[in-house]
Amino acid sequence: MVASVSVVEDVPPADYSKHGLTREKLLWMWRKMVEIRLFEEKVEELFLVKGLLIGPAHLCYGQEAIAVGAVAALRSDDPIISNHRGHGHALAKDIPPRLVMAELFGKAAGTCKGLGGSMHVAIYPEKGALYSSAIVGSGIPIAVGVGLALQREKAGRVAAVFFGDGAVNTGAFHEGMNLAALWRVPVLFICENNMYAMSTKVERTMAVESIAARGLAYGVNCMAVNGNDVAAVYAATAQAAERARRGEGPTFLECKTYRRKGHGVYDKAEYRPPGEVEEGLKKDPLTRFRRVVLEAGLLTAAEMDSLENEVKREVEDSVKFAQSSNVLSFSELEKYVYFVGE
Amino acid sequence: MVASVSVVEDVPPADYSKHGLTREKLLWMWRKMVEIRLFEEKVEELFLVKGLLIGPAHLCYGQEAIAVGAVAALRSDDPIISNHRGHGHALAKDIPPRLVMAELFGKAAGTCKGLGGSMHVAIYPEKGALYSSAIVGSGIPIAVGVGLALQREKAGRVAAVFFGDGAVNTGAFHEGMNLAALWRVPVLFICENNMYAMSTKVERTMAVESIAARGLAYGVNCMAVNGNDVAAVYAATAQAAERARRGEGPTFLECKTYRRKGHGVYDKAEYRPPGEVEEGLKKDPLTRFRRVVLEAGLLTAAEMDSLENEVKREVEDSVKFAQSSNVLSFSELEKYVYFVGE
Amino acid sequence: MRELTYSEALREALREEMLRDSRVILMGEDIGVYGGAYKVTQGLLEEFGPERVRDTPISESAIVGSAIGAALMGLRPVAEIMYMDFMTICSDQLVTQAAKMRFMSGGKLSVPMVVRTQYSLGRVHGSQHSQFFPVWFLNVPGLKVVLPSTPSDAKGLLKAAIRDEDPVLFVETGLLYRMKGPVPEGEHFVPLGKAEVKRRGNSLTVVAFSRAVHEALAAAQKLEEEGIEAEVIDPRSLRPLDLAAILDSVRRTGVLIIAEDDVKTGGIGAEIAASVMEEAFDYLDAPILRVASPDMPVPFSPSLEREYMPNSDKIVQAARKLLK
Amino acid sequence: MRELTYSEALREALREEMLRDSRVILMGEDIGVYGGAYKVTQGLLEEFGPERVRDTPISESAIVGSAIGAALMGLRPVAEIMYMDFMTICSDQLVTQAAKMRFMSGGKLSVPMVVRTQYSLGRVHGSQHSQFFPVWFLNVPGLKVVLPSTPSDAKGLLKAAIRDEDPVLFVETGLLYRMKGPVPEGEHFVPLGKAEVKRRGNSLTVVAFSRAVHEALAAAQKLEEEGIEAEVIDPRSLRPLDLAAILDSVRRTGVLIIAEDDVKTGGIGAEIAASVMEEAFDYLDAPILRVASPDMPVPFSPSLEREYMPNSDKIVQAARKLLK
Ligand SMILES: Cc1ncc(C[n+]2csc(CCOP(=O)(O)OP(=O)(O)O)c2C)c(N)n1
Ligand SMILES: Cc1ncc(C[n+]2csc(CCOP(=O)(O)OP(=O)(O)O)c2C)c(N)n1
Ligand SMILES: [Mg+2]
Ligand SMILES: [Mg+2]
Repeated sequence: MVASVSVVEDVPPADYSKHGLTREKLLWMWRKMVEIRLFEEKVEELFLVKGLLIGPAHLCYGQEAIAVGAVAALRSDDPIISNHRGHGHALAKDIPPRLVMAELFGKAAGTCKGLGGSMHVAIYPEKGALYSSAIVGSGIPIAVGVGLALQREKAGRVAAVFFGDGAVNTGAFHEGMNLAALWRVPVLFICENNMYAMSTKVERTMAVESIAARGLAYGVNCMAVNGNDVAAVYAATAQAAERARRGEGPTFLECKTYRRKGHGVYDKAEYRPPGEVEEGLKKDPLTRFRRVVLEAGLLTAAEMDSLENEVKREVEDSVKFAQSSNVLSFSELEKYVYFVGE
Repeated sequence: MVASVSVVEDVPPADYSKHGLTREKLLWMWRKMVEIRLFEEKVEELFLVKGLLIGPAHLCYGQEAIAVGAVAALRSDDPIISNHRGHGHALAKDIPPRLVMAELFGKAAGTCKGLGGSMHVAIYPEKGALYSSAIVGSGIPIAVGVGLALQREKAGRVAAVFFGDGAVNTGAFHEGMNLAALWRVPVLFICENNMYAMSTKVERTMAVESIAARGLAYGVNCMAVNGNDVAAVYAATAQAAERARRGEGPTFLECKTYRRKGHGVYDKAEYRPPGEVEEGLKKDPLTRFRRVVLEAGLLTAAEMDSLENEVKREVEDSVKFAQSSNVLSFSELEKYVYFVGE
Repeated sequence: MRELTYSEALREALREEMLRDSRVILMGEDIGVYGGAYKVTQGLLEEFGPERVRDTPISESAIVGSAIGAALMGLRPVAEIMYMDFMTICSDQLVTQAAKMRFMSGGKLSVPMVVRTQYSLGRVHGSQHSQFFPVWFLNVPGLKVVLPSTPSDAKGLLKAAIRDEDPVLFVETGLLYRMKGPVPEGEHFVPLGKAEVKRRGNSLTVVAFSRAVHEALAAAQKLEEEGIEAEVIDPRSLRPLDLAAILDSVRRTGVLIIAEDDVKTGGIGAEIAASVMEEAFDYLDAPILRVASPDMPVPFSPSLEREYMPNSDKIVQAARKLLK
Repeated sequence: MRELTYSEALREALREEMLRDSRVILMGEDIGVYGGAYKVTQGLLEEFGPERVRDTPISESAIVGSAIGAALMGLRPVAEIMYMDFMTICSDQLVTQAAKMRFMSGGKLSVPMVVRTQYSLGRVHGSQHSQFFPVWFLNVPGLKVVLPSTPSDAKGLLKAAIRDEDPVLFVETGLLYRMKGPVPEGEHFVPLGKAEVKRRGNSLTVVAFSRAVHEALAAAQKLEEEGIEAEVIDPRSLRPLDLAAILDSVRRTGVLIIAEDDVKTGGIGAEIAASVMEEAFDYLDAPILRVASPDMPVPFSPSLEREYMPNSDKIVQAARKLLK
């Protein structure tokens, strides 16, 4: 059995370059984190204020550093598997916001032509967003099979699958992790521990403290990292990915973060104890990153603001694009059920 | 997280009485182990030589010490849940061999009136054999619910569920263990590690060495014991049961043993490497027990032989009983599908 | 009569049964602190405490499995599976374990438990959270399957399900939770296996389940304007099925439509059609038609989902086709 | 023509497809070292190595799940689930994941995979190892469902399933593994969705699936002595279903029996009956009868199991009833 969980420390800005975090990369990270944040804020408004969107939507703000840090450490052709809380994964994989937004509006221009919806926006194989399951835990065994194919391919690609703290209690997690360890597939199992599964706090779902340690039972490499430090997530993912590319098998990476709002967009999350939310908000990954890189003089406020403005426009544009797009005609649907020829 | 697996040492005969292993108990253990052994030998003969039995049957010889040691440490009203390899569990729970044999023959006098068959002989609630599932792993979550009821009852009862090394790779195991730990139910999860799941050696099903250590991931008490030493199994079970009765929750107990023959009665088990079987046979729990208690002067050869003869007759009688019994009439079956009144 | 929403009616049933019988316990994801994804169990944790209202991890197999174990020991668990889609995760426990226990044990074991779940077709949830496949459980002897369509039935049938000695799958309709309807005060009990004629008529029979009952009633309203008197029958439970009530009606009308939210091919309408034909062949004036979901997964896009769903217009069209 | 057993024919199909296409890989419990619980995969580990023939732990969800992942990446996995009963464990993966991927992705994802399984009714395996419930998968658009009844079909259909671009559930019949039958040499391919008339006749139509095909043929033999010429049709796949072939026959004979091993209520016969009635109502001279398993779990006792099973006598009785 692997001895213990390796805890990846927060990365001080002085070490950024050592980790390969170039200016270009930092700018990209900022851009993407802001993009996700503003996108989610817009989505919330479209649901709650404008009433233009309906259905379930699980926003990921507060968790931007995980999608962004992890994806930044992967190659663009490394496939990822997402879940019900997947807007951030999609955007981090460089899927244009307008396509993601169009999917939320159920339009033909959406990533899934409007057939998937919020829980499946990150299905866009063109950009390495291979699949997204809305069934908690189910993406995990699927990722093992993806890893199998990558292993065979011998091109050094790795796969990453994202899931929540709640997912580690599913049978699918267990079966998938065990098989992954046995087959030594190049897969990163990235657990976004946001402290809650719906209304249920993580400590009410398991009698042990460490989620990361669960991986020890399978013999996979286990790591834990502060999910609010995008550089640390990046470093941990890079390390795990290198390991996998060298043929040393899977890693289970727990990223600790906090779900800033409700489970779904309509959830007021009144079940959270007083004080907790304030504590959680203090750890905001965007605020943290901005402060750190400004203090260290790695980026300037001006360039960060300008990116933010750029993103703002892009998000606004995504709404216009989505609204002005068409819905598939019902008669077309038939051809997506079974293969009908190229 | 619980620190580590507690390994229960083999119990030297000098310590038997300290563990509450009275002469009476030792005689019972011998009787039951012999009963299971001779019963299984008879079943094998009925299948392979006489051709009187058909269908799947998973014999448990070589594993007698687990059923017997564990059940000896439980109260007669402690419910057990068995699995596809359950003849031994049934007999250890003091179900008369003739009823078990009648079930194998599909007769109305069988434990399940002939409707269950070999994989369900240990369904006989009258004797605390609550249920037996033929689906690997599925008994585990069910045992959690049994434990919930016992917890509520506050009568100090505990439940035990038996399963194989293969079962720990099922999702049901994971979900059940986690819930058991969370709810602190008085349940003993007894894994009979006989080194094989069908043709698949345990090391080919998991990338870690210790099955017992898997329990650590859930925060349950984990123990490992030599499953060929009936006294050690007894001691470990007694310890775990006491703990559970005190309200301290579940235990995962790995009993290491060896499957002497094939997976099912027809399996010649040619997939086993040369030498392994001989090694395995050397650890035979009956031979060991007999040697130990005779050497220590705890039982006499005469009384052991006489019990053996008694059992021999009983097993023979069970076959006659089963053969001369009737099959239910088909028209009766309807009334077992749904409740039809007392 | 006072009016309750469908979810209030369900809650009342749970509460009354919990008050009446201390063996009734609840288990499921987010049913306690949160009061259930659809608020059906709201307030019950506070009233009955965490021993009887148990939040669980996301472990559907263990939810149903532990409910089975508890039921075997004489408790009366009611497990909640948040979406019917997740029944595909725990069907070993319900189908291969619970449904067979009485039989396999030669009648000795009893598993008095209820699995409550709901399907969300029409709530813009996409392919993985909108599935409705009662036929799976109809095809499993040993199970009972209940499909309430009104607040009153929801309450009465849930009480009956909880008191039943056999495992019951109780499938609620997500879209109906906020629907209001009259529910009798006091003890209100609807036995399983008794259809209700929701509207009388002699021109044709519409057998409908769950949400489709309301579409059938709306269709009947429209047909009335054309002088067509549709009889609408809601069997309310699929197993046991009140085939006699359906046959009575079909023998009178000679024409049958089955309205159902599930996918047409291999759905529950097929069984109704086949059974009716077997028993009342000579009374049928026309082929039995099924108005059901088309043979495809549920599209997310709200407007496409609306087109996808069976509705009163589609029932009206089927009726016109049959009666022309 | 040379004769092969049903399992030899399956093995030949696997082997030929593995030789033809290196993307074909196998995964399942005991399929490698042991050669499969029914020896279908015997010798393939030796020939193709452990990369392509993968033994797995007892993890049905992960078997199907990892097959899906591999298929998404362009491999052609064939997963073996030892008993159909265990499909109740992994149906989330097959039903809620694989079957919906193409649709949910707007046609971008393709999941060319096969899940091979078998049902053991008639092999004295008891209630938990004898279940046959193809209707579950018939009710799931996006899946294909294949039910081969002869060695020749087993081979040809399995090859077609492996080359198919969609997820296919391939349900073998445990009782038939040792059955011998002619199998053409060389490339032998049976497209999915094409029924075969296994015997011609004009008095009545018997549509039969899997093992029941042989019971239907035996029944036809007996009926011939009474001057009744039964036509026996084996649709071979349920999805796609060759309804046209069935309708052709029924329009000629006017009388239809469906013989099936699954439980009658909510079974596949219901769908066939309902569809035929919808399309050929005016041609039917009598109600469509279903000869199926009774509505109860499978009893273990060998003699009771024999009584339980659909057989040629029951088909003959149904035919007499219809034609009297
Ligand atoms: C198998 C399954 N059970 C339940 C649900 C309903 N559900 C959707 S998300 C969710 C909570 C998931 O929590 P977690 O895994 O921590 O992810 P998070 O939502 O916090 O990102 C639940 C219970 C589901 N989609 N799938
Ligand atoms: C879920 C499930 N998968 C597969 C099987 C087929 N099967 C029956 S027993 C068995 C091996 C079980 O191995 P283990 O758990 O070690 O128990 P043992 O037979 O060694 O006692 C298998 C694969 C089953 N019954 N249930
Ligand atoms: Mg969470
Ligand atoms: Mg074993």
